[in-house]
Amino acid sequence: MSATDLDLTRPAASRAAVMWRRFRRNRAAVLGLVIFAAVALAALLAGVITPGDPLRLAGQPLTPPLTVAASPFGTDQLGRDILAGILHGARISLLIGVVATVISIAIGILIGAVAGYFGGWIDDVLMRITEAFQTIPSFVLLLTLVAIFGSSLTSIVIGIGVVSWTAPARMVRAEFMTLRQREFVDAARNLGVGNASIIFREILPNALPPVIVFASVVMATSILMESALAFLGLGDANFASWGNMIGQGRAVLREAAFCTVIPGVAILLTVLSFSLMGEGLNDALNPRQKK
Amino acid sequence: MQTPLTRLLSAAGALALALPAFAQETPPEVKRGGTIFSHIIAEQGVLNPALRASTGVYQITGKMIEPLIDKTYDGYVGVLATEWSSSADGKAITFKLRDGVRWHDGEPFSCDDVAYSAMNLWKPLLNYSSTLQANLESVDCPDPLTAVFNYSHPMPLALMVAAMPDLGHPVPKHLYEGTDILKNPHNQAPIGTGPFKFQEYERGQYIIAVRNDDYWRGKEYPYLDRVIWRIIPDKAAAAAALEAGELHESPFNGLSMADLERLGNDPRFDMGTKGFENNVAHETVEFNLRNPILADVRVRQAIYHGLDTDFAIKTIMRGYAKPGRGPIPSAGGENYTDDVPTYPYDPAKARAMLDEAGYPADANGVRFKLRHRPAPWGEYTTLWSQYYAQAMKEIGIEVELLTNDTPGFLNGVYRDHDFDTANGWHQFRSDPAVSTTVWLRSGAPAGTAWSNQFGYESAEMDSLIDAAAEELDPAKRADLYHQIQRLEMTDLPVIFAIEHPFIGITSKKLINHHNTPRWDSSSWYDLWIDE
Amino acid sequence: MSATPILQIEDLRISLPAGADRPYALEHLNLTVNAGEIVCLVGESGSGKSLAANAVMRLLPEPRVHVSAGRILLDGEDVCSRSEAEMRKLRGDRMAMIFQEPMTALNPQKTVGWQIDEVLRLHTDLDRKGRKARVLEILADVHIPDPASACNAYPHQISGGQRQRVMIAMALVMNPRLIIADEPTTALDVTTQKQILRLIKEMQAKHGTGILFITHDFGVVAEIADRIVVLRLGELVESGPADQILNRPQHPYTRALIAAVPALTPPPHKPLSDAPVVLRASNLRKSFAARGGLLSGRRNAVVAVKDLSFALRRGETLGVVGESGSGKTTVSRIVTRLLESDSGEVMIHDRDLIRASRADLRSLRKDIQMVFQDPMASLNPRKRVVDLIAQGPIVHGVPKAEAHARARELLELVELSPAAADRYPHEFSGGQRQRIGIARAIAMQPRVIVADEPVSALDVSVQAQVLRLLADLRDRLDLSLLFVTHDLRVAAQLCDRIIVMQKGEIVEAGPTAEVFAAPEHSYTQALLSSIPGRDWQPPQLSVA
Amino acid sequence: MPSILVYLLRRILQAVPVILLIMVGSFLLIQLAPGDAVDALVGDMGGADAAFVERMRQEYGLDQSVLVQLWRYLVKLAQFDFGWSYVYEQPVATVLMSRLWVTMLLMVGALSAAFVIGVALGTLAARRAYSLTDNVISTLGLIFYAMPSFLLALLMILVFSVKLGWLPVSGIKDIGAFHTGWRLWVDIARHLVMPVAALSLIYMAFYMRLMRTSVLEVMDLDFVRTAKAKGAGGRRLMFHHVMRNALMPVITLLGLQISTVLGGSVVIETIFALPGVGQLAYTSVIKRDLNTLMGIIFLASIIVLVVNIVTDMIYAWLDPRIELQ
Repeated sequence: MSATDLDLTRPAASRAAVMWRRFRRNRAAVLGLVIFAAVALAALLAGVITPGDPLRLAGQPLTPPLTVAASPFGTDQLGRDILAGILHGARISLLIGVVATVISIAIGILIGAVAGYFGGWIDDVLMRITEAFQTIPSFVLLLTLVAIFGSSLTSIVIGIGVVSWTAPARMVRAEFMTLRQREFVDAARNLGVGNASIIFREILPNALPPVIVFASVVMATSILMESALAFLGLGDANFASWGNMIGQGRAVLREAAFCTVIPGVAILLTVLSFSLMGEGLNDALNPRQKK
Repeated sequence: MQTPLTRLLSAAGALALALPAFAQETPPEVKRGGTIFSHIIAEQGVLNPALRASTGVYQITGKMIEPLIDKTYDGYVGVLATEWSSSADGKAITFKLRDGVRWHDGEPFSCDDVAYSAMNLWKPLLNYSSTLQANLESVDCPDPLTAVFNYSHPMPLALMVAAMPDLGHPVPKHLYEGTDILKNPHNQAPIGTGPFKFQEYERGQYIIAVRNDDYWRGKEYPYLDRVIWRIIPDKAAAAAALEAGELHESPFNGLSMADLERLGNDPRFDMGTKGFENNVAHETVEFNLRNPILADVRVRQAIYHGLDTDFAIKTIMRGYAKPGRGPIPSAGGENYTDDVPTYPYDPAKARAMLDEAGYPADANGVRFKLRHRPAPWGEYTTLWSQYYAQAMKEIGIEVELLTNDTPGFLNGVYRDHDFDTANGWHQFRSDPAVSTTVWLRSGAPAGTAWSNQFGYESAEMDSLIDAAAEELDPAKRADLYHQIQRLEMTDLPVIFAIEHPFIGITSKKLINHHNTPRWDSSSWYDLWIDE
Repeated sequence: MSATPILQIEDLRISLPAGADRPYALEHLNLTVNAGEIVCLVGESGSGKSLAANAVMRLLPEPRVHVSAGRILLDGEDVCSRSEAEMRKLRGDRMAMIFQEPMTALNPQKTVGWQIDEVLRLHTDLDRKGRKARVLEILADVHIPDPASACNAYPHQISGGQRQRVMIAMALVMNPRLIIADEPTTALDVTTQKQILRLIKEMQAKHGTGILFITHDFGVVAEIADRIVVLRLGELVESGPADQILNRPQHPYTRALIAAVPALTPPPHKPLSDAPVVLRASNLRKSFAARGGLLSGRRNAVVAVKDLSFALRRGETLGVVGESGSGKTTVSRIVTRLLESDSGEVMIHDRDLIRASRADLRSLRKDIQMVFQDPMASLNPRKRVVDLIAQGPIVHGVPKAEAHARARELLELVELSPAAADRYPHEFSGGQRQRIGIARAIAMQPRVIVADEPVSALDVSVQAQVLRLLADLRDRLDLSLLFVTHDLRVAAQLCDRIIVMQKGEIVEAGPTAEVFAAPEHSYTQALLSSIPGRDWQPPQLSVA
Repeated sequence: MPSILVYLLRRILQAVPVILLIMVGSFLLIQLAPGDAVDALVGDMGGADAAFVERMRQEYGLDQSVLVQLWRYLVKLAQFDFGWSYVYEQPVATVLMSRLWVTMLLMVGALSAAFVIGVALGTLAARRAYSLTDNVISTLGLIFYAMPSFLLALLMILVFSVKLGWLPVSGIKDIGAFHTGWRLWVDIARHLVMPVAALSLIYMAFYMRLMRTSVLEVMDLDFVRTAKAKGAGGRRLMFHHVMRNALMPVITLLGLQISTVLGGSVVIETIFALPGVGQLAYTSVIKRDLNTLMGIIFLASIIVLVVNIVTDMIYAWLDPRIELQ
């Protein structure tokens, strides 16, 4: 029969290649990738372009941008170089974005997967806990955590992760509740595959794409949350972070708006790049959503 | 014992003379009426200066509740008291009270109110006053207008007088007696004798006080109809409000330095430190001597040499400050001296001293690391802590900043002593004995804020402090304080790096503003608005 | 009847967007529908039959998919040149459409009455009262029992058959010249399907409407078609009067399609009564309680299976037949213990599957494997074929290399190229995927295979191949088959014995041939008489 | 009618354990923070002596063990007594009530603006999918989303208050003007324009994007094709068939985000000096005003509960398939 022998002439394109092709089709996503690459490059090369401690005195305080060659973005009220702050701050922002996201997604996956897969009372208990976390305004909870553990970068990152897991958890749970009814899960159970293996090896890879897309949202919110904390003066003062720069630049907003606007634009672009890439990832990973 | 008494009496007399003089000085075209909008940065839970001694409280209650004595540029003048004197042994201080003063509810003011306030509020409930009045045994009222304070140990009259503007506010006995004082509703709706009467407190928004038509200084006072304080915690918002004409004045660094300087150049505003002389504070670097590195005085001195206070004054305080010379600020009057050891900025020397102390730099240029707790008291302290960290890096000390909120900071520093260095403010309260020397004396229980967190123990310092507290002769007293200053600048448990008054900004429409050294805490009876 | 046909499609071509697997969805389509005529457009998936229907209504997802050549004439007027506004006036008025899945085709948020009323509001000047009267009238026309209350019902509150009646009412309410019915009975149970087909014929006779009826099912075609047009991959292969196409098809494709239609003649009864029983289920019972905790209120439990017993002998195929809601799928899940039953036992070789411990269950699972309905959903899309097939043996301790080698052999057994091993499921067609599913089941070397509607998602021609493969493997490997299906034709072809289920109970059981020849229970009789085209005996055709 | 009451009662009973979990959890969590209300008070006053500190701890009951404090708190809470605010020296209920309306106005304003504009623009973008309009709207949405709200707030103050003088800088009303009646409300509205805009922008972006996707999805559904086949089109199709269905995920999101909005108001209220619950929450945390913070969390729980019930009811109203149970 002709149908039994499939036409295997078509070379099976690798998954990555297919996804890249779909991603690339979204021009905005490519723009996002470019911005993100620029931010990543800035983080990577911060030590090369602006060597030394970005917090050290680099020139006359409040030098406006484009007036002194050594500090093309100007200096803040303690004479710290803003360009150095932006470049080194990229490290902090990316670090916060990535680590906080990994934490929140990891917690979210664990809780969502267990709740969604097992259902019943386990689901009830986990969902009550999730609701409790969701009920307390996350920023207020974050403020409390920072009050408890201090404004160190570590506690801020963990804090952001801990207050942002509920949305991924609900999302993973919903995915699991749908996927656990799919026949391939029954098929695996029918083969005698254990629960843990079904959760993490069978269902999770299928539940991941929307979560990965959502991760770009979490990453963006993480950066915004850190900057809001720093804006209130609760950032970690040991590092040049964009939030810290805005928080302090605010005091000289009228006199030297560039101290606020430059890091503000940096945040805006970075968050924008995450969202744009998120859209592209959505195209790449969930092609059925867009015909 | 005669000299101080005479001088103080004459000061009181001067007020009596000054009163008509003031009236004459006031231009004839004084305009009556109008409302003043003043900025207050923090919400006040309690509007009772006999329960809460802080400028935030005085700023509001000063208009409604008057002290026994106030401080002017001409010295201490009587407000609710007219004369004061001390017994020879210094154990009894007598106040003559002003006649014809009535509380806002119409009841007459008398010695009963003073005695009640002193025994039931000042001594047990008022912060700092508890220390000041620790030895107060009773207050006698030989007649309704005479109050005699009896002490078990000698109480220097100068100390008592200097403390009274802040810690000497009587409240009406008839409204407090028999109630739970801390929950008395008048703590939020004060009844006083001042030129303005409390009208309304809208939480988080504003407080309104209106003219007291029955003010003891005469029917012509006050000139204003109304004072409204707007609560704006955000400095940038306050700056914009001031600029938009929604505020007339913002005291106590209520705006950021940048905005103060910018608006100071605006012809519509007066900006400066005038009127804040009584509220001087130090930016500090505080050491934990329990750390063996910092226990070495050479290290502490080297750190002082590593600090470019002039740079910090210029960038952080925009020049509105001067280098500190120990625990007593230059505003401290006769108790102040500048004859003390100093540690000018000299990073090379600082490095050499650190080398000598046995802390050479490693391959990365780092000698040792310090965990630093910056106080969250706003712009100055935050920037100063960051400057400190930068400056230390230059001399090879790595500083890690451990940022916390107020309770976290106070706990870390004062209760747990979990810090190597810290920075914050120290506010000078008229006399070193009120709150300054407590800081340097050993033996305070752990956990009390602004008590010796350094682990600094010096028998010499302790005995100097104790002696000064009971010394009745002003000259000898001053000399003891000079010794204390010198000893502190030698032992250096804390660096009083920069001395700065507060800065205020005021619309030029206000006439007679900032005409006393604690103007924003004063009653504003002579303030008027030209519009 | 008027001289001009109601619908004339001339040389129609529909273009697909660049990058699709072919440039045109449809080419050179010629078709005529006259008044009072039912024209069946027949084809398998991908033939372009639905696009043709949408093109007539001008409901193609333009501009990506669009008519690029040809004409569509409605009553002699070209539809393609109309503006969108003019089209809106035509749609629902002069031509109407009935869709496959009445549940999704009706707006869930609006009442039935509102949705029919909307047509009247769009196309008539009737006042509220007049419209209401007309809605009730048309609902009565399509034999909705209580039109007044049906009016206020939401789509989810009425049965599937009723919903399709509502759809028909909505299509008929303006007495259109043309109705396009796109697989209108595919989603329905046979008994309902029969009623709906009867209704369509009745309405058509009454109003003289022209109907373009799209279907893949030759049984349905035999039931109602006047004329037939057969499509394959966008091309018209054959058209003509029903009798001619059904009984004397010319084109090889048509012939193959018709040959693949399972005949209603059951296989001869195999004497199996002496073969050992491999699986014995007794007194199975399952009810579904509404989910809820302490505070969330109770709902009455729904009994899905009550007191069910049967035995399956070695080498035997036992069919479980029933309509939706009969509990047949629940049976397949309980027997494999994918669902916990409330009581009863399932004995496989003297071991009770229902009460087996975790460890025992694991080893028991080897003996009873399953083939699932949806070949897409039952294969994990993230796993390669070889991993899918080898997964079971690996879980049960077979070394990975050995399991993989065996998996590749199995691919051959199910007539797939060994090269398929390293591909992912989405690269295969539906029939191929089902073969992979079968290979996965066989890899465990089970005694019993439970097949839950394994061919219902497949095209007719593929269906036949998969059924043949199953029968073949059963015989070669001496397997027993529990075959769950709603399709009596399929059951007739494969099963030695059948159980007919209704509402969780067995109403009739026996050798397939006997049940088909002389059904005893009235429900079985109804089922059998509802099989579409049961009077049409597909011709014995030789397929090239 | 009684069935809806039974439903409400059941929802409230279901919420009790969650709220209890929240309250106990938060109480214990806050206790982990270093320092207490008295420390904060002392910090505010610029210092106090040991005797004063001890006296205040006793007064506030902070000298007791955590479990005793928790038990006392829960007993009071059961009688709907939220305790005493250490910072404001008032009953917590009074403190909350005087600020709740500001936050409610801010939140309701921001969410309705975000919802209405977001849904409208999202629908428009979906109707003109992949056109220039869509690109402009989608790009705007992304920028709105990426714009830190405080940065926007600062820029708006600079432009609209300082440069143009159109809108008041801060506060909830014109203090000292003593407006009454409708003038007061106009005044309040003027004060809320910028805070509402700053707070709503990110949610507007959320709803816009979600609505666009949702409309596109619904437009692909069968019943929309049915409606088209009936001859419906244009606005009628959008309004009756597409939007109502497409709104469902947006409403779900709205319900889920309510507490996030409350959190977002912290920064906005601080910048615009609005005397609301957000600012209060921030102050309560840094001043360890335990009772007030607990009161806010309780209030947030109630708001979330109410909003969830309301969204479920809207859901049931929009989709007759869903029964309230």
